[in-house]
Amino acid sequence: MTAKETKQDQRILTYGQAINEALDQEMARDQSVFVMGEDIAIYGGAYSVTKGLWEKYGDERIRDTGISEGAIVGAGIGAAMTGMRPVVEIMYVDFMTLVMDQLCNQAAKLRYMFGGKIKVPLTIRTEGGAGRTLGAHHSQSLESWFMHIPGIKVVMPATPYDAKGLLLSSIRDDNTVVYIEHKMLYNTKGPVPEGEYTIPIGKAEVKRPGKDVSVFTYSRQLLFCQEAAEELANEGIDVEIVDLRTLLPLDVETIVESVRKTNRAVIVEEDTITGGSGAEIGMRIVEEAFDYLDAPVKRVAGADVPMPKSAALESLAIPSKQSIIKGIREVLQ
Amino acid sequence: MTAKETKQDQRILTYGQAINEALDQEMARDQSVFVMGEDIAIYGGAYSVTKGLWEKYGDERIRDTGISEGAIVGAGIGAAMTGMRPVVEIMYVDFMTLVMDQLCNQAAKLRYMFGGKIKVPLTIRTEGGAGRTLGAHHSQSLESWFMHIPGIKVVMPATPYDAKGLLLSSIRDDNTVVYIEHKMLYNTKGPVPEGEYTIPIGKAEVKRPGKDVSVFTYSRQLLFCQEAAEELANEGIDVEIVDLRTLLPLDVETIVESVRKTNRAVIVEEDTITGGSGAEIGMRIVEEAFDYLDAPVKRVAGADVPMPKSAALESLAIPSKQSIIKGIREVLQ
Amino acid sequence: MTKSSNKTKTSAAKPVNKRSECSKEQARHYLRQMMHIRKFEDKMMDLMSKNIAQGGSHLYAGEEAVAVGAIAAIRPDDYIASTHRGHGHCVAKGGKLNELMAEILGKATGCCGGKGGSLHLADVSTGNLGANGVVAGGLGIATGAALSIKMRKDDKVVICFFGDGAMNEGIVHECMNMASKWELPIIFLVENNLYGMSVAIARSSRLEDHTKRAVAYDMPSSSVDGQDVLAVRDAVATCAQRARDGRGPSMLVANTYRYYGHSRSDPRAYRTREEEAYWHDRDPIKLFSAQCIETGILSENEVKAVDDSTTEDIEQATQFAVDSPMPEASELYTDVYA
Amino acid sequence: MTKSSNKTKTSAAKPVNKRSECSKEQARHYLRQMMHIRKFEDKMMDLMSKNIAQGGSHLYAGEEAVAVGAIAAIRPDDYIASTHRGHGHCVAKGGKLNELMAEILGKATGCCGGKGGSLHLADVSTGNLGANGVVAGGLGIATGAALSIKMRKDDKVVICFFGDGAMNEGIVHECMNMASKWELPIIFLVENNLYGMSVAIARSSRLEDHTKRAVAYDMPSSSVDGQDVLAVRDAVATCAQRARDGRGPSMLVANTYRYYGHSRSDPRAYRTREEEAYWHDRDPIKLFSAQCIETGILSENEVKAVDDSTTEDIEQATQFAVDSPMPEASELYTDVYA
Ligand SMILES: Cc1ncc(C[n+]2csc(CCOP(=O)(O)OP(=O)(O)O)c2C)c(N)n1
Ligand SMILES: Cc1ncc(C[n+]2csc(CCOP(=O)(O)OP(=O)(O)O)c2C)c(N)n1
Ligand SMILES: [Mg+2]
Ligand SMILES: [Mg+2]
Repeated sequence: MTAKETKQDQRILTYGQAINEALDQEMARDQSVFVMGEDIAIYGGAYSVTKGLWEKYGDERIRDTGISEGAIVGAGIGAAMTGMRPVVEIMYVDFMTLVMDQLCNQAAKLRYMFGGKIKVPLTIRTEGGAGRTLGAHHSQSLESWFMHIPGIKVVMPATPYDAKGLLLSSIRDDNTVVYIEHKMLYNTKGPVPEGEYTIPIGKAEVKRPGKDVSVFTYSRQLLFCQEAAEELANEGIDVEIVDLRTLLPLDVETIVESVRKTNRAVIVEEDTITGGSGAEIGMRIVEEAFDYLDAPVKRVAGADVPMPKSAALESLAIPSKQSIIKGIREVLQ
Repeated sequence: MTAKETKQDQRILTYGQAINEALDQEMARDQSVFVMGEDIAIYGGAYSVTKGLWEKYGDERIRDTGISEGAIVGAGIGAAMTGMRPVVEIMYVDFMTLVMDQLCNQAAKLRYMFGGKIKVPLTIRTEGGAGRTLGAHHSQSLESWFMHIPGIKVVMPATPYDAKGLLLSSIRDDNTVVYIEHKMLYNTKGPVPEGEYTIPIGKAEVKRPGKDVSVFTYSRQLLFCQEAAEELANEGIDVEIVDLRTLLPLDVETIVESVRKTNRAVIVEEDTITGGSGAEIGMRIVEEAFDYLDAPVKRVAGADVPMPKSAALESLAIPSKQSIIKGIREVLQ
Repeated sequence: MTKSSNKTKTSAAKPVNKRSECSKEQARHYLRQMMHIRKFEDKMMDLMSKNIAQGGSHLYAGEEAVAVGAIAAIRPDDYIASTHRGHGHCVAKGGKLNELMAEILGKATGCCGGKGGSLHLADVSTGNLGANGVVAGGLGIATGAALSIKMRKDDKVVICFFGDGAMNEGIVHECMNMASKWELPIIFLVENNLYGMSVAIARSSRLEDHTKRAVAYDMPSSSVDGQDVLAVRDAVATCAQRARDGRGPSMLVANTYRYYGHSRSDPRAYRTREEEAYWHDRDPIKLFSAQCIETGILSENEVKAVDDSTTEDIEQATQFAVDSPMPEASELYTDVYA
Repeated sequence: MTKSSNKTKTSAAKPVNKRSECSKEQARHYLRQMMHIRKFEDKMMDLMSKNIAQGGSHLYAGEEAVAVGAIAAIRPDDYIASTHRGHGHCVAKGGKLNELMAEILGKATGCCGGKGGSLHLADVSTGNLGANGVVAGGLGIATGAALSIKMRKDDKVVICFFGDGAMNEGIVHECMNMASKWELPIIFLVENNLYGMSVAIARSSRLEDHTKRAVAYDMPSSSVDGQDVLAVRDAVATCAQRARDGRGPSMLVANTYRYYGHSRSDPRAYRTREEEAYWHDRDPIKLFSAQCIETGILSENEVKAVDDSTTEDIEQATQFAVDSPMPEASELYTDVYA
């Protein structure tokens, strides 16, 4: 089934349901797949993503753990090295801080250190981003840390369709994949084919073709970018939106192709700006398409602050339709 | 004492001795300063940096801990919140992976979360970089992770002089500072004044003025850049070298000033390239000095691989005089 | 898995210890604090369901005797480190209701200027080293504060609150080892409400009795009925004395129960309604009120007076919080650095 | 601080257990492996001092009976997870001397193609899940391998080696709790050589007897004389049987000693020369050789033959390693991804 065909299938699911379905289908298909994490069994996950799986697959394959993030990822690695395909859940990306040794020193490096003799087909599902006024420990976007770890892959889907296809690809990938969901996307809806389908890791998608300016984004910010593009379309500004979908490896080819066409680039990320993903994306554009740029690459990103609780401040700390429009206008001047 | 005056003082110390002296002087001056970490007492530290301090200050202020990195930094935070100025040591920057929650979620955010009512004057000394063929767990450069944490500062001195002055500033700073030494610098020598002096955190220094191209670097790579500049000088290429010294906050002013003068920028970092510090530095240049650039900003950086053990591969995985020269030539074309 | 029926397993759910003593003033104080907390949390639930309070809030209702009893046993200048379920600790440590309520609503008048919220609620000027959104995130902070006290030859102590679920985090192990080795003045107070979110203790650990974990650190430990405010106070007082005397840390497990679900939408499928009823029967406020009246420390009218005034206090605090302004946009970038 | 004199405190340093039995073939095998390890390490020290071997190397000399005894008790298809002090584990698990030596020298012919080195030495094809440059870095891997075994209804076991110093890492706590709760087939084998780098156990923990830590996980634990290869073998065999029978994990503390300093330049100021002499007296190879001769399992000549052949083997391996080429530059970017 090609992506094109599947998109004609008009069954509508939420982002959360799409992920749930991917897990379910892959567990049914492959006995080596199992899920492990905190409150994923009877509770069904903090954002209900694993709902119903425990009832179907039981304690053996849907494993509630203690609150021990290091052991969750560590055991995932060991199981992955010895024949299983674990999908582990870290409840908030903020708690990935507790597993950076397991992720960066172990999962990412074991294959290389052992001369290619093992593989670590582990998927780490986690969830990030702001929008629910949960404050500084439950609202971060840390993807740029993960982008900086050679040996793993980083996937951040924005739509239900991509969420399912990319999760299936992640689980089937022979490498460790950090798959980051966004808390504000779980209830968003879109068409999702019933059958299995995969989306290649490392392929961006032009979600909206345009000729005046290229906007590169991923995860929830795609929605804000789409709103901004709609508004600008009324003024005759034709925005191209590229959903990166995968941050590592980055689809530099698609990025460069778009910049060569529009000659202007805006990167929109929720991550705090300094050292964020946008820095890397921007530098790739500078390195590969400098001569095509009619304006400096522009970053619209999170403010360099811990996420404030107050709704009044939280909304200012991340990009919005307005700040994206402002950023786009800037590169068009 | 100004930096200029102190530089006339020609007492020569190694980088390691300079750090040791800073610790010693600050402990003598301020009773709230103490040092805590693994093997720092009778052993004097894995790289002998704390040698002699335990004999002088005893178990109470030079505290050997168990192998518990989380508790070392965690307890440092708690002590810093309640009136002390701890200097904790994490033996290798590779093990900072074990303290990312303490660093990013606690040290960096507590002040903000509590509305500015507390401060965390903690210094975390650690040591990174390749060059001793120690393999993937003892050779990393993870500074770009730390740069991405609003609320902390990141200092990476390259010379004995800077090492002492910046460590004194770090300890006296009311914020958490990650102070990263380089294992290949400990035995390098340079002039270090005997008295106390501080170097402002957040100020880069032009270590070599030049007019043809700006090279931005820090830590050990400064030495390679200096060698490269010498060699290119023979060909009449005049390289300006800016030692960033502090990565967070970044001295954008000095960077931009240099680019405006030379119109060409090369960033040299040991860090693996994707998502490395060079991405942020490069994007700042693009954002603030795009119109002055005669060529794309060039990054000369570490290869996107775990550090290989073999000396034959390790030297290829990081920048060298040759690769820096090549990078400089590229932007001059 | 079967839903665990923890009521039978919890050895510490004993009747209120009649021998514990307290003065009339103390009794009124404990009762007032417990009622403040309960009403604060009930109000919070109400504000959440009306969407006036946004974001997560982990409510302390049911566990009041632990915070109130524990903090009654230490001095105002002693420290506590709190948790994600921290409202009760804040109130007991002397936080102002107005500012706490405003903080949870993200208002400029909140004790953290609206930047912290429920998960980071703390008036640090009261010696509260903060709630923490990271489970077991307070352990390092508390251990370091205790180290600081010891190094400065002060005689303060630290109470480090954390949950039964937090017990499985690695940092707990590291900090207990460090505190024990260095004989730090700290009390590791486990608020054992039988579940870490949805996971019953027996589902995440083979050993259900957390007091035995202290063996690994050669640290004394005991458990206490967490529904009995005086029992908690006295148990903590013993630990605190030990700490002040320079004899090091101890662990205390307070057995208790949270009334509300973990989050607003939690159907509490992991526990039985019988278990809940059992614990509601042992409500700490009911028990203590009855005890006060029975022993004559407070009259029924006096209890009623506390009840009425605390209701009033919460109403006022709510009004204050609701009426308070949001922080100015300029506040976004303040307080990042000192 | 006074230098600790650990010899008196170590209860497990008993005389070799005379009741343990082994066949002639086994005896020769154990002796050969222990001698291989010893000579491998002595050679390594030599190569380091000549700067032929670069980078760090944590040598296993003195601890041979632990790796050899432990691995003798399990099957070739069982797993081990090793440590930063991993050469001995690799040899005992069946790694090829040539390839191990070449790996430490960073050669293309090394078991990891020269990419791993001493700190990551492992021939994973022998069931060795790897040395680890991170102290306690193998705990998660080992626990996960045991989970994998259990889920696949296999009857393998995992030996997870780690040091006394590693015991204070948080991940140890998390993994032991998990392994115990899920009754995983794993043996937590603590190589207690009295120090974590320079820090004596008593300097980093109040509790010096690590076996008591197992109480926190409701897991059986015991200690064994780590200088007695047969005692180690038998103790591990008991744990392994338990694991294979589905009765879960156990902890075994093997008391032993490392001969060399932590690093090349370590003056070993943290321990006394008397303590060192005491342990050299209880050299595992000496003890076992004497026992074999005394009980008549091997003749003096047979022991000598093993001695000679192992010397020869190490010389050959060294030659192989020294003569081997460095990896090609093109290898830099291979093996990052599967
Ligand atoms: C490190 C971390 N992991 C997971 C969570 C999500 N979480 C919040 S509260 C909680 C349960 C905590 O249980 P316990 O320590 O018993 O405290 P209780 O909520 O019962 O008071 C979990 C898993 C978190 N906040 N931090
Ligand atoms: C996480 C981490 N912290 C610190 C180190 C540095 N280090 C290497 S070996 C060692 C001592 C380990 O002691 P132990 O576990 O007893 O093993 P031993 O060396 O005695 O065999 C230390 C501190 C490390 N490699 N990893
Ligand atoms: Mg609980
Ligand atoms: Mg040891």
